[in-house]
Amino acid sequence: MNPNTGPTLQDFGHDPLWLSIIKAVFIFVLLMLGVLFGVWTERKLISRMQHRYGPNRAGKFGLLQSVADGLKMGLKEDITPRTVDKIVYLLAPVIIAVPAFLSFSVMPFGPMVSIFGVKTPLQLTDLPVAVLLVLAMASIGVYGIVLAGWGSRSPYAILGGLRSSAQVVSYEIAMGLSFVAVFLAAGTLSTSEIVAKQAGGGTWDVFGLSIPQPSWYAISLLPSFLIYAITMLGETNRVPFDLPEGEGELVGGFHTEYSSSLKFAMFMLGEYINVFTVSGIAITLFLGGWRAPWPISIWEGANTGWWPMLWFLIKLVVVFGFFVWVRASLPRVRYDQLMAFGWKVLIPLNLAWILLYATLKALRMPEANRAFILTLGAIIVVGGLAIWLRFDTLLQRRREAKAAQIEEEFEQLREEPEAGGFPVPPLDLPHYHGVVPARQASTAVKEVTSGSN
Amino acid sequence: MHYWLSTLIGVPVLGALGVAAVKNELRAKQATLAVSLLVLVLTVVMAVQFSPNGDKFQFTEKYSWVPSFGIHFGLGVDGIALVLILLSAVLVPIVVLASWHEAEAGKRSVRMYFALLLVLEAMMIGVFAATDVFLFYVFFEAMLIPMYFMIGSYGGAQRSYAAVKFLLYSLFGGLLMLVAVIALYSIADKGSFMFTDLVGSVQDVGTQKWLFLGFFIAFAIKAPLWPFHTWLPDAAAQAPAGAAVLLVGVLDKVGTYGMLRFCLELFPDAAHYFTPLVLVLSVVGIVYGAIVAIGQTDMKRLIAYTSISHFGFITMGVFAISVNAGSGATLYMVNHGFSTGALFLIAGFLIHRRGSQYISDYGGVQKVAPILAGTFLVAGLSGLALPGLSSFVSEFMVLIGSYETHAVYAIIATSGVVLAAIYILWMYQRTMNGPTAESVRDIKDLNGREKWVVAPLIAVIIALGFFPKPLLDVINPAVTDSISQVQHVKQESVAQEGQ
Amino acid sequence: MNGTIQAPTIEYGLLAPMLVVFGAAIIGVLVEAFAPRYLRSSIHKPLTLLSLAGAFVLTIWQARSGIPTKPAAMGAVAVDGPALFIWGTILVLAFVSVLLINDEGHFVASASAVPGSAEEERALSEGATHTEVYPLALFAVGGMLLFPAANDLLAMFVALEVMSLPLYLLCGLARRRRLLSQEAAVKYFLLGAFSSAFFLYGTALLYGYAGSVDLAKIGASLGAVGGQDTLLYIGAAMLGVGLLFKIGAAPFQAWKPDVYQGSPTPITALMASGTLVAAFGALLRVFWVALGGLEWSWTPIMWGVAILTMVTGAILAITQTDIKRMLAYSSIAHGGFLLIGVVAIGNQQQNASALSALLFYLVAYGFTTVGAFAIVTTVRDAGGEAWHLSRWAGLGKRRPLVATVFAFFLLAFAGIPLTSGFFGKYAVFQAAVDAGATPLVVVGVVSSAVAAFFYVRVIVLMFFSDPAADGPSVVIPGGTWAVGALATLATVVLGVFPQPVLDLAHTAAQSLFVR
Amino acid sequence: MTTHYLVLSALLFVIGGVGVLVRRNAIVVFMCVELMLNACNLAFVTFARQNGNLDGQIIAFFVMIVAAAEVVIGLAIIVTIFRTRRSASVDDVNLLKY
Amino acid sequence: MELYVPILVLAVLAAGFAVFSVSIAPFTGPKRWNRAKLDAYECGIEPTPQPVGGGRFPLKYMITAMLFIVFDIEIIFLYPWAVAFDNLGLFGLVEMVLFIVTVLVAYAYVWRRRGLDWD
Repeated sequence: MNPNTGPTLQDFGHDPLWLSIIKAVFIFVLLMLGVLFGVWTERKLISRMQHRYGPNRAGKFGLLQSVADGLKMGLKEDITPRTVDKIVYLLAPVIIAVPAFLSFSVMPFGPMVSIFGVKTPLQLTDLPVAVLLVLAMASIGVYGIVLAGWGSRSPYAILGGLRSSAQVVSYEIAMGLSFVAVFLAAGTLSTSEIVAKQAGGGTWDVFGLSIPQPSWYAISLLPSFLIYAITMLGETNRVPFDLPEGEGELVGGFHTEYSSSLKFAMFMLGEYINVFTVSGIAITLFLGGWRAPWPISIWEGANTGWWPMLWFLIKLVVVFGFFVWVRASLPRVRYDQLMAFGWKVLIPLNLAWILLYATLKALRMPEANRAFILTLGAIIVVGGLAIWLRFDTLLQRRREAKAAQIEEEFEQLREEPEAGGFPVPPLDLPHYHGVVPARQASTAVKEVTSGSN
Repeated sequence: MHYWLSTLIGVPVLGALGVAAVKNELRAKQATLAVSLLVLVLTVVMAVQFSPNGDKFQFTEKYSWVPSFGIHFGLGVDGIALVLILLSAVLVPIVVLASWHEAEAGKRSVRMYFALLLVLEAMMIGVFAATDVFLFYVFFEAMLIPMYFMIGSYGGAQRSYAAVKFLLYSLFGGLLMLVAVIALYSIADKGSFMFTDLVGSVQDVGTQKWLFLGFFIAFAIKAPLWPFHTWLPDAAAQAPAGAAVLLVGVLDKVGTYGMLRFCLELFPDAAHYFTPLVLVLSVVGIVYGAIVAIGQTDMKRLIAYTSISHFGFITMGVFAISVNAGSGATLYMVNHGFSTGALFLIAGFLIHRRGSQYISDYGGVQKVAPILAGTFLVAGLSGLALPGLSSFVSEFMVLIGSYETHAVYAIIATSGVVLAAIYILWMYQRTMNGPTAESVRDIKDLNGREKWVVAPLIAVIIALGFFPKPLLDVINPAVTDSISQVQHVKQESVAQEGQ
Repeated sequence: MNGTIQAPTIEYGLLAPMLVVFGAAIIGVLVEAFAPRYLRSSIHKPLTLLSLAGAFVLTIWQARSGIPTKPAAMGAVAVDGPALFIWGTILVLAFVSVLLINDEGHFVASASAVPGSAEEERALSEGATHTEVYPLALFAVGGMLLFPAANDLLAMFVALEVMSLPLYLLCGLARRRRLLSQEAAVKYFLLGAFSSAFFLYGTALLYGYAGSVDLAKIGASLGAVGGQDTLLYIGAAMLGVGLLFKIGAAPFQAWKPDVYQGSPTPITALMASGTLVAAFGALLRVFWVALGGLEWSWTPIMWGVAILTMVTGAILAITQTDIKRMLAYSSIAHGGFLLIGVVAIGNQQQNASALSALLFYLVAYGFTTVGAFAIVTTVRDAGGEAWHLSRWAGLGKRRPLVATVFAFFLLAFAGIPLTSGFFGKYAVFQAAVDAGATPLVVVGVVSSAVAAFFYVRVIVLMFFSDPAADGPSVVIPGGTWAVGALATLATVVLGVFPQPVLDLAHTAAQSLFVR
Repeated sequence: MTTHYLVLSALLFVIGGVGVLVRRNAIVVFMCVELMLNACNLAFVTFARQNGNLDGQIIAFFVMIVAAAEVVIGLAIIVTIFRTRRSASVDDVNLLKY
Repeated sequence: MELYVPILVLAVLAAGFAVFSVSIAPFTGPKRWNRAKLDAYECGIEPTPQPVGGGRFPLKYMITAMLFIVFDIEIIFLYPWAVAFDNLGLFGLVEMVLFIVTVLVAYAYVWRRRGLDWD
């Protein structure tokens, strides 16, 4: 490996406490600002995509819009419905927010730099199991969702909570599986080392001229990357997978009862930070981390000093932009489609891809017994195909049966509309022109109608 | 190598299978009779070849059965076993003949009854012929099953109760014996269960006492020694007459035989140590059995209690440790088999006619059925040991023999004889003499078949009464041999006291 | 640090029997998934039977081709003499039980349907069946194979669960008396999970004590490690609790009658035979290999447990009116008798004889009990099996053969000579006497006399009492018939010519457990 | 150091055990069992640290799987009986008398 | 250990912030009592009374949860394998193929039994 591959595990755990604190505060601030900026970016971008102006009143380009929103939230009345389970209700936002922050602690921003004379990597910390930490934090976030729904004690909230947790866990599996290939390639779970592994891909020497080999796992492990890209949308409840707040069917989902104020702000915060987190993971695991992309990387100093943080942030913005782009372009999927996609497409594809990649890797081993491996692979492929065919035919049959049944029902309905007990108004019904019933006017309750101040 | 004994065991078993297979009931009965007679003939032929002063065990056979436990299928007979095998071989055909219509009573399978009978015979011969302690145990236990079914399926009103009681008592005793057998084996550590290998293998007296108890209790239950007797009256009273004969006549002898064969020879010291106890029990048994018998109102129960009293004599004879008593006891086993057998059978005929077991229902049978009454009297007199009838000889020998060694017990035991006279004669008087009761006015006398049943019994009783010598010749050496050990021990202890 | 990992090796050949069974189970699941409903059972039956038979053949072949002297699969599994013998036994018993399972009418049409509900009616009318039974049974059998062969506590724990979990489910699948069946499942599950938690904590403590879960290593460290005896003792005790629960030894026997009564009779047969055998194999391995050096500490306790088990089983059985409950208690009592053999530990050669005695006993008992349950399935009322004892009255007259065979099995349980049960008891008792456990043997004898009482009671009922007017009918499907015949044959042969099997057990036990 | 963890795991185990014995709701009982299993896991990991080998942690993995399998099966059984009885109390599970 | 210290620092920071803002909320805003406001929101209709400790919800979610457990556990095993793959080599490949195939079989079973369908 070339010398400037950046820090490895050995470089961590030597920081003095004050340095850790500095780094932590830095990350904290970065994320807070990121959220403010992110909200603005999103609204601005999406409105542009929809030929609108978007926020443009508060500050230049409406840059202060989100600040204003934040203040407003702080100053709004804090409503705690009386039916809720107080403790859980108050706990939920915290549980959602905190782990969102924590995932960022293993995010590598750059190589070794010296801060106040201490040589230290641009990364809060790194673990042998760094990626597991991220997944763990994601799972803890799910608790927040469930508890929020559960504590609210309202049907919408509970349903929303269950739904979104079901969704998140389902996509978490696909996500976790999509990492496996990366670990196969990198041979480690430590983020910094994974970044290091993506340093130089080496070159193909074809006819004398050397073509740089793609070093990003996004390219060499394309399937994993694509799957991850999808799952990160599902994981963060973003469009097209934002079922939990599917305003259409269940109002605000799990945070229906967190109507206003800072508690709601926590959910917003958590959501956005999660977006940053998954983007960061995408960058670190697939997009070469803080390393400069190809054209820039030709310049020697690109991957040294503080520069890499720039590259990292740029990449972050780009990925975030991708989120917004998707939101602008894709409609929301139906819940059953969502689950079916997660369980029936992503997971099997993932496993198949893992097996395939592992087989290839084994084939590349020096002492590998190729014949054996190939036969093994062949057997699996054939078996898989056989099962899949059988499966397909069965599904086909089932689909046809269902279609036939529906068709037959329609036939029946055309025969006599009353079938199935649905009240069908007679065609000659006199149309109702809204005459106000008499006892509407007398609502003499002295209450301040909400929102009028 | 000869196969006398295995043939004697094998023939009835095969016969049983055949009988069970035959569809026609009459054929089955005839087949059974034929088989049992064949066995009898074979036994007699074998018996005449037996040389009284030859080896201890003759006609020995020995096949390895379960080597890893050192179990052999070892057969062989000495005098004692021989006469007992003879006894059973003689009794079975008689019983077959006697219970010709026995099984029709309940709507149960007749063939099964006779098949069980044959199986039982095989087991009885086997148990006497076994020279391998383990094999003995196996027969000892297996013998219960056919008898259990005979009582339970073909017996009287209380049959299942009686059957279960009988089975559980014997089973329990058997299991205790099993423990003793195992312990014996592992102490002897000869890797074999053959009797001859085990004799004298246990030296430590303490151990001997425990093992002795293990065996003795089993046998005491089997040969109903007071206070282990309570199952006998029920079983004997509920069993069909034929089964009752075999039960009291042969099965119980296994107990006394076992005491004589195993308790005395394997554990001489323990036997010597326990002699007083056993004698007390026997004497109590004699008196108790007799007195209770007097009080009975049920004929079969009465006979059963008389047997308890007689078994008292036998055990006393066994444990009196003198050749006379020993031989007497052995002879007594045979005689008791015949006389009690006769009593049961004839009582059975009577009950079969009248349909009641209660003495009070009878009276003056003598007039309507003289032969029946006469034979009943003979059998009864033999039971109370009238001189000239078989039991007299044996009972006399037992008393003489025990008088030599333990005078006191002998004297007390003599009272049993007197009591015996009371219960037999009184029963006879109540049933046969006096005015003829309405209920028995029109009962028939013995018919041909029944005569054929009774005749041989009476004949044997009288014959043995006058001429027991051949049997004694066979018995004496064997008994002498088997009590010699204990005598030896006894002399030692006497000598020690003498110093 | 990655460099230090060495690729482990696995002797697939040695584990072949187990692998065959598990593989068949997995194929079974595939069949469940993809075969059309009407084909499933006709695929499952041959598949299951063939796999079991194949596994048996493989086991025999291994025993022929020499018993390995060191544990396989990196010391996780020990395929030694006893293990092979037990494998053979379990496979045969499982085969027989599967024959029982094959016969119709034991299993619920649709487990998820609420009893008495419309959907259940529909399922019944459609003739739906849960063919999942076969894969489940195969998984259970696989677990049974691994359980006694496991050479470290982790493998043993996994095996324990693999064995138990399918059984929990199978318990709840009885076609008749659904509520009872479901209750049995719940009880079995809750208690089973409870006990396995104990087993696990015991494992943890022993791991803490010895620094390894490998039985041999634990055994080796007994003397070596000092100062942590509390860990050792508590751990051993908890381990014991877990194992004793599985064999249903008092005071952990409470589940047995309920489960045996509630679950479908073929499954009961499988549990009563296979699980018992497997559990005893494991018990022996743990207590002889790992805790052998601790003998003086656990023997007295084991004495107590054995006595308690025998007495409880024998006495409580007397009061039972449900045939299956009675058999359950009798199996508890038999567990007690087997425990006598476990206690009969001593020098090398003594251990070998005790072990061979146990192995023989297990074979004998296994066959007899399967046969007994097979008979139980044949005697049927309108509402399924005629479970109440009073219904059996006079069976001897209605169906002499069935009654005779059943009586024969009962006599074998009671240990009457010329039946397999007798030599089994005898062998164990003798081993115990050699090891100086005579008092235990006396207790065993007494309690088996007591036990004989209720066996005899059933015989009395069948033969000496008159049949009821509307007595149960006797239906003997082919499979059940074969099972009955086989079990009878085994009981007779083992009772009259036990020598061959004894030799087999002896040779199997000679090498004892590998360490 | 590690003793604290051991004490904790012992406590968890005991709590679980007591819960199994005293609680009436099948699901709660079942959760108590799971608690016991997790107590075991804690013990394993602690001992792994104490003995300085990784076995304990690996075992913990396996225990997790087993626990998962148990959860699946247990809940299935309990739900079935719940649908039958409309109650998950073990007291209502009383057809089987001793 | 000290690898985790920074995480702890960040955690304290984040938790502090979250708790602060949640607890400050009631004081920053105005208070205007309104019964409708304090009801659970159900589009204006009378809120359905919720049983204490949450009501019952579709079994479906339980099944999903179980499937999640199963596959999550599978992932637990995949990660170490992936990391150590180079050392395990062919053995690792074979074992993992067996493992994944087994899981897939169960997966197919669930699929065919409509365990993955949402009505």
